[in-house]
Amino acid sequence: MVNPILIIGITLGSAFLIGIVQAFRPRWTGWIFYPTLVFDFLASAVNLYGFLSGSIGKPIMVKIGGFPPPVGINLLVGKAEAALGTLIFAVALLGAYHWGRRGFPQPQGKIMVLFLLLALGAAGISFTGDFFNLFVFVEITSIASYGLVASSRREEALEAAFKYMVVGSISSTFILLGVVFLYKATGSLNMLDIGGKIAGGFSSQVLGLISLLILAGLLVELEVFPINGWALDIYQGADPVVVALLAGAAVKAFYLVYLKTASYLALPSFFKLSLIFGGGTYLVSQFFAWRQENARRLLGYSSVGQLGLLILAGGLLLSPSLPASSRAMVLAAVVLLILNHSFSKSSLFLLADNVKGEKLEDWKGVLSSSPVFRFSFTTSVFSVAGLPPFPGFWAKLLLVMAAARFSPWLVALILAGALAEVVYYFRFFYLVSLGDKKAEVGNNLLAPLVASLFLVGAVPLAYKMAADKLSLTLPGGVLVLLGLSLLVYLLGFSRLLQWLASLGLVAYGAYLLLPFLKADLSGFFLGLILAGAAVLLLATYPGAKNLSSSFYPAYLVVVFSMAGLVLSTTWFSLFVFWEIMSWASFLLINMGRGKKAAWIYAVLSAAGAYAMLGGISLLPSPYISSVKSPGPWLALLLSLGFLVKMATVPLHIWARDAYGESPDDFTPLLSGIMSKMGVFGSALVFLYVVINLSSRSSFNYLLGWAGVLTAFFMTLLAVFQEDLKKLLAYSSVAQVGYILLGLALFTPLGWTAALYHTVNHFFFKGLLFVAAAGIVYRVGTSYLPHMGGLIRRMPLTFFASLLAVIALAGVPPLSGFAGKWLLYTALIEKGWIFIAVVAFLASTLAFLYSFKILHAVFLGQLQEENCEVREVPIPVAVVEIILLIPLVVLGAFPRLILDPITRVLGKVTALGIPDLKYTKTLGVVSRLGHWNALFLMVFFAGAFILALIFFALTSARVKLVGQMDVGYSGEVPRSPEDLHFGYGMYDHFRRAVKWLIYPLATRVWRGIYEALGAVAEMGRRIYTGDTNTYAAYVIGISLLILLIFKG
Amino acid sequence: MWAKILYAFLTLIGGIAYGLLLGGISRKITARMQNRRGPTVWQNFIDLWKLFRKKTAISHGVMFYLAPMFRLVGGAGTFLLVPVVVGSPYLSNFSFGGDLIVLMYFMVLGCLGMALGAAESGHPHAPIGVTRGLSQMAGYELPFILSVIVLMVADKTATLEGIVRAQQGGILHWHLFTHPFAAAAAFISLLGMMTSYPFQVVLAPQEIAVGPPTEYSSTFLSYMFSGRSVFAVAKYLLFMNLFLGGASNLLWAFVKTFAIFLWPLFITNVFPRLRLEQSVLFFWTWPTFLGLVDLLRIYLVR
Amino acid sequence: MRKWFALALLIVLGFFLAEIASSFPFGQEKWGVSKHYVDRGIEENRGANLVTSIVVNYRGFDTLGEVTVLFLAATALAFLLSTCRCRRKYRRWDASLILKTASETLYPLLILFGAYIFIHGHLTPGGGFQGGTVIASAVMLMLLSYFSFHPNHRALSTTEGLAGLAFVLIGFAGLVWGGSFLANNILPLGQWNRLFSAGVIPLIYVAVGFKVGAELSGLITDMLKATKEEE
Amino acid sequence: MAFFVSSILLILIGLYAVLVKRNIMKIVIGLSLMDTGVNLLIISLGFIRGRTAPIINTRDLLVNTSSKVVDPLPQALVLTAIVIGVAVTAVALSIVMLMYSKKKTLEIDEYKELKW
Amino acid sequence: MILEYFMLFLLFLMLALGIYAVETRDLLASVLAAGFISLVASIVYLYLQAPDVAMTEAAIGAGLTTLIFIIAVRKTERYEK
Repeated sequence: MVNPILIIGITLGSAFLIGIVQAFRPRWTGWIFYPTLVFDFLASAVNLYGFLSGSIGKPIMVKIGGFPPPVGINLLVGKAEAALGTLIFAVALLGAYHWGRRGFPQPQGKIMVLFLLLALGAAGISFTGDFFNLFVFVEITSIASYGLVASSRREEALEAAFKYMVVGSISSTFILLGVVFLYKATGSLNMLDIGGKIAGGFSSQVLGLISLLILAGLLVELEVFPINGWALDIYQGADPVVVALLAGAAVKAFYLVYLKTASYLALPSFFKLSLIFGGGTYLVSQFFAWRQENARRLLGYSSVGQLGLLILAGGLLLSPSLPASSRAMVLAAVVLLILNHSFSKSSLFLLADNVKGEKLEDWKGVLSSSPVFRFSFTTSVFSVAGLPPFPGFWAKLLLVMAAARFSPWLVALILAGALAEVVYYFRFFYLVSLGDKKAEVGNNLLAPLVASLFLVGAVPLAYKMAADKLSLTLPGGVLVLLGLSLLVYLLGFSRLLQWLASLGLVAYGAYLLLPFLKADLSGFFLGLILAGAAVLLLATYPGAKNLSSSFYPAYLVVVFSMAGLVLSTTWFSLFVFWEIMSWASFLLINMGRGKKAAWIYAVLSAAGAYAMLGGISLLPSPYISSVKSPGPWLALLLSLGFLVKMATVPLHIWARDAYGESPDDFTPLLSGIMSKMGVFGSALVFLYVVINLSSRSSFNYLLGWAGVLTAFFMTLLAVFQEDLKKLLAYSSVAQVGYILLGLALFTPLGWTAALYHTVNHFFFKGLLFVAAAGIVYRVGTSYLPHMGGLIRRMPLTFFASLLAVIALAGVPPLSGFAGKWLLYTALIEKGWIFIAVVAFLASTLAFLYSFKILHAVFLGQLQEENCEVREVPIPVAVVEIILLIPLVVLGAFPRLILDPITRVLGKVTALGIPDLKYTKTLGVVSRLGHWNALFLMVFFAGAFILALIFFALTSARVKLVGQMDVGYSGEVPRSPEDLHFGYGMYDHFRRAVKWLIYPLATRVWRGIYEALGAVAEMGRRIYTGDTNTYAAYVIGISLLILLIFKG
Repeated sequence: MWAKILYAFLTLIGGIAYGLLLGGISRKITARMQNRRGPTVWQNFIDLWKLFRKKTAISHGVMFYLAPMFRLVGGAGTFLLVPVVVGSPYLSNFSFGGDLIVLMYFMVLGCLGMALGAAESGHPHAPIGVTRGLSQMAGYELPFILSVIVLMVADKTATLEGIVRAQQGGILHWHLFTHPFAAAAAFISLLGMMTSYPFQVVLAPQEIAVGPPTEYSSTFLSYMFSGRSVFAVAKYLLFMNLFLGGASNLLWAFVKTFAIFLWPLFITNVFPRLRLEQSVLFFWTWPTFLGLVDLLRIYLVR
Repeated sequence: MRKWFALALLIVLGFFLAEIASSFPFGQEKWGVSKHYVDRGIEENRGANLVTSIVVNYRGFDTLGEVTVLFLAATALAFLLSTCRCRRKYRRWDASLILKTASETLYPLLILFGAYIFIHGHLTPGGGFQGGTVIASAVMLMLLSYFSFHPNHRALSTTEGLAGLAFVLIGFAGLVWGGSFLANNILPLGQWNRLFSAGVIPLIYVAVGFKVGAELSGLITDMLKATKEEE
Repeated sequence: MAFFVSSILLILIGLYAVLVKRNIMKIVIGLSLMDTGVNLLIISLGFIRGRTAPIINTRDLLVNTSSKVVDPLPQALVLTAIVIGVAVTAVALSIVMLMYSKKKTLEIDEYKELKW
Repeated sequence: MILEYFMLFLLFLMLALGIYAVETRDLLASVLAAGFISLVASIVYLYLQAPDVAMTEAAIGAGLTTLIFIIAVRKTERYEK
């Protein structure tokens, strides 16, 4: 145990000493400065360790002057204080190191004194047990902050310092007045003493007002809305190091003392006060950051918002009606939030110090500038935005779960704020990753790196805390695999090695997860994931491609998080992996051409995921098991996230560009397997939630319509798409729409259709996307009008694509038909005839784009610039062949998949097995009809070969002519361009249906975003930048607090 | 089994011949209505023979080469999946191979193959024709599907045999009369299927020189030609089975299919041609509406 | 508009403050913890001036903070103004003879007076802060009189730092020998109302006096001399 | 009572300057006035009618002191508050001087770069 | 009694000076008025039996604060616009 007074005394002494040294040997000041900070840090850490290990049992009470508490001042250092002290000095050390490397402003001894005393003041604020002493430390912190904020001597910094000074003076006046009044009322200044008196029944009619006066003063320092304009100005204007220290450390001390004060003064209305101001600040700030173009101010809004969340959590803690288990959860959440915010924000602000400009556009290209920068930035942004596995995620999870016991509206508020946060952080991320050129970035990156490593290092701790409180278990094998996946990043010097390692890892994963490959729903999807990933990974053979070094790690993370997802036994676990999968896929998509698409994807994913989390928070048990009498809202909330991944209308707007512009090597996985995770999730929702819904049939019918409309509209859009990958994207989404329709039927046959299609869609769409990747790699474009005639250059790919397209169109002899047949049979059996009509029509429309794929790429005239194009690379060709086989085999023997599905459905007792019989002549027999796959295949192949032989034998000499040799109205065409019909192929049809393809959803979503953005823009005007106004806000809000909560 | 194949093969030959004959008749009737003498009704046979005997055939590539086979097999396959006389061991073809859903998808195969071959020819008119054809398909499929679903739901079966059996017991049990709106919708979409006027823009003989098969000649064309003929007969048979109660013997089959054949023929000679978007929109309005009427009825009655 | 709005806000605030204040009747007896200071202060500290006892001993930690605040302010000011290109209003010549003479006469007297104040902090009203300020005012007088007068910066800093260190060290001495930080039992408490009494209180107040004097002198000097402009 | 009222009024006058005046020097003056008001209020709160200052320099004060002197604690607190006030004022003024040296004006309207 | 009236007068004087300090456009006058308020306040403190505070207020509030204000005003502008 280290006496906390040593920390304060020695720091003060050092500060005075620095003052002397500065006068004689300014250079030597650092020899006092750094060791002092190190000592402070170590001393706090020792105490914290003491508390955590249990060697220090009760809080350390330091009686200054030897007087017992009410008489003398005392310091009271418990677990929280020790932790906060450690945090403060850790952040201070980072900041000091960073500043020192950059060079302190001269005279440096003075700035060191300010820096040291700011950290000391913050520590003192948290240590002290006396209200007036609190005021003194508040003033120390404030004055040091004024000086430090102004220290860069830039105009903005001075302006910010002045505003802070004005507002801070008012706030400390409130605190001072409150403290003195408190003394008058209770006769004491000691926190414990007063707390004891109040708990012991002491009351006074003005006690409420007095407490509120103090709390209002503290709330100003806690930057609650709308009295936080000054704070935002500081974040924007001050030196980033100072900001890191303020946001990372000093504010947290105010937070702690706010909580302590509120709990000592214990007025019943405090928790409402905190909830309202915390929640309001949180939501409003996250929202206001949307259109912020200044990076530092954006981070400022984020900080303020995080602080709001903390205050909200504090409100929960103060609430008398919070059950004990939830209290533990909130406490853990608060710890994690503080940890998360301190380090991520320090990291981000110190990174900002390395970037030349302040505007978001000045940040363009910084990610490619240095791997350290990229790592720190990504880690910090992900953590602060609350993505797993970083501490911020667990904090949010815990908080949401605790808030759910309190009020669903609180959950909604937290999640709405979290979503808004994701919106602008990912916007930030995508803007930063824009641009090809590298930005010039400073090399002062060690401190941010260390801060972000702290975040990474805190992951196990955070996980453990959350797991304890939520009785959460994640499949251990998957965690190991995820960890190993990240290690692949270290092989970043060679893509080939990464590729090999990835293949090995997938193989290892398959070996590790082999016991889970059972005939149930999880096993079914697990098999798909592992087999599919292995095959598709093969096709990503790096060759001479320009792959990012994080491609393979992210790819593997997606794969293994999917594995974890399907193996989840609790909703939490499912959500965790869902989120991991989402961000990893975001990263992958962001590596492609469509950065903005990646952003939209991330935003919608997050919206869906948070809706899901909201739903989970309403569940009585975290285990994935039958939910008794759920409401329709619950079902909707739970399925929303899955619907987003399936890009169901109207949540489809991300799909086209995200698929179309993601890296070509990732798209097969995205379409073939990842979109199926939505299917898996929806299946769970249907099985465990929807099944007990009183309005089940209408809910299902609604989802059925959603599915079929997705199929219809996406097919229609695919018809008019001029980009190969985007066309396939639409097609993919449409097919998943069929799958959703099958699930929504909720009959054994419908599910059979859905599951069959799930697998089969992987085969043909995986094949098509792999082929597309090969084509794009060779041709250099995905734009259909620039292709054509490639059959001559890539016959194998053409053949593979041909079969895949036939399967896609669902034309009989190949595997695609089975899904269609099952689906229509199921639809008509169920009596959803209107949906059946639309589904039929949609699949008719699919023929249109099927032809387009084949024609525009492979047929017609070969363009001159493509004359030298070679067949796709060998790995791609191999994968094409591998994926071809099931298309044909399943076409003849659908039972190869139907039987396992039947077994899987046998496990799903709620559903039963499909009513299908298998006879030799009629093939598969349903109640409605029959279909003999083998016969059709044999018949078709036989007839075809017979006709071919006959033709070959009987026909005259066949002469192969050149591609330009056509009967073209007697003219001799000059170039292939004249003859190729590859653009606007369905313009005539478009004229008929243009009213159907109006981009309504995109317009609506964009409209909503723009409208919200405009509101945010308007709302931000509340921060006029005017000092008088800010002061008026402070007075006004304080009065409001006094008026409303005095009771 | 082998006997079955033999019977089917014979029926197929008959079907092709019948199809060619109907084509000739149609040309004759059209000519007469336009006050021409027109070719003889056997003209199609002559054409076919002539094409088949041509010495040299020009090919543009593999798909171009294979497409006629696709076309023929597709047409023949469709034909063979439709029973000529339900219940007859000789004339029910391979209808065990699949139900109506199978049939409807199988119908596409030949068209798709032909389209691919045509597209490989490198002649711009070919894909233009194909896209028009496919778009038109999107048009007429909607009313057709509507009426088919009406029948499937009404009869609770998806097999043609089942549908035919449901129509036994007198002319008034024909679906033509029990589901008149659906039948009307289907018959209107038949016009589109047969690419007859006013929905003939797919082939557009004047402007784009018979559309998809524009580059085909000689033996290739003869295959296409046969495929097309048998495909048409398959459609007539399908309609017969769906709406006219099927056929109890071969004679009835001839009579009923001939009647169905006459329907587009007359329309063809009366109406002008529609542009493609006009035809699509036409199909998506009136016939769809008719189909919906019956579907709604079924839905509500059920 | 702004004016009326502000007035409205302030009136409400005034009412709140008045409501709180009026619940404590003016001039009425209401003891809290300070009853202990009043009743046992002499016994525990022997300092005649109870305010000083409280400031330096009972709540000596606050005073340490207070000293730090002042130190901080002086540091911040010195730091900020070290590069300030403020407008030069400070004349470059000395003041009139009368002022100069008076200043020269008063200068040592004032310093002496200041020292007196803080040395007697535990006996009479006043203490380190007041004494320090008086010393600073002496320096100020000289600064006003003589353009060229420049207090030795290093000396000021050293005094300031050493005095601060002394305060902290006294505190630590209490911790080491007296059991707690700033404990007033390491020196004999002496007799009530004597100069050498009250244990460490006078020592601390002397340190504070030196520190405040040096700090404020430095502060004034920094402000006055914040004219690095070329001109 | 008059002490309370006038000290609160003094606080309000200072705050009024902070809220309304468009000159940054005036705002600092307002803050300083507010400080004075607060200090006065605190001392008034500690005052007990008819008592003497808490300086025990006569022997009769040694016994039963608490019925003879005013409350010393608020005075101690104010002592601290005054020093802190001057510290804040000094820093504020240095910031003001720096601000003035940059823009050559004290008008608050010129210092609204940071907003929204 | 007279003392109390005198105190009332002083309080009134303080408020009047306060208003003057806030409202006058001459910053130097304003600063001096503020310093005068402190001086008056220190007299009031004496009445309130707080000699320590009175001394401090006189030395620091009235003296030092006013001084640094004056320096600051001299280094910037004297008149408010």
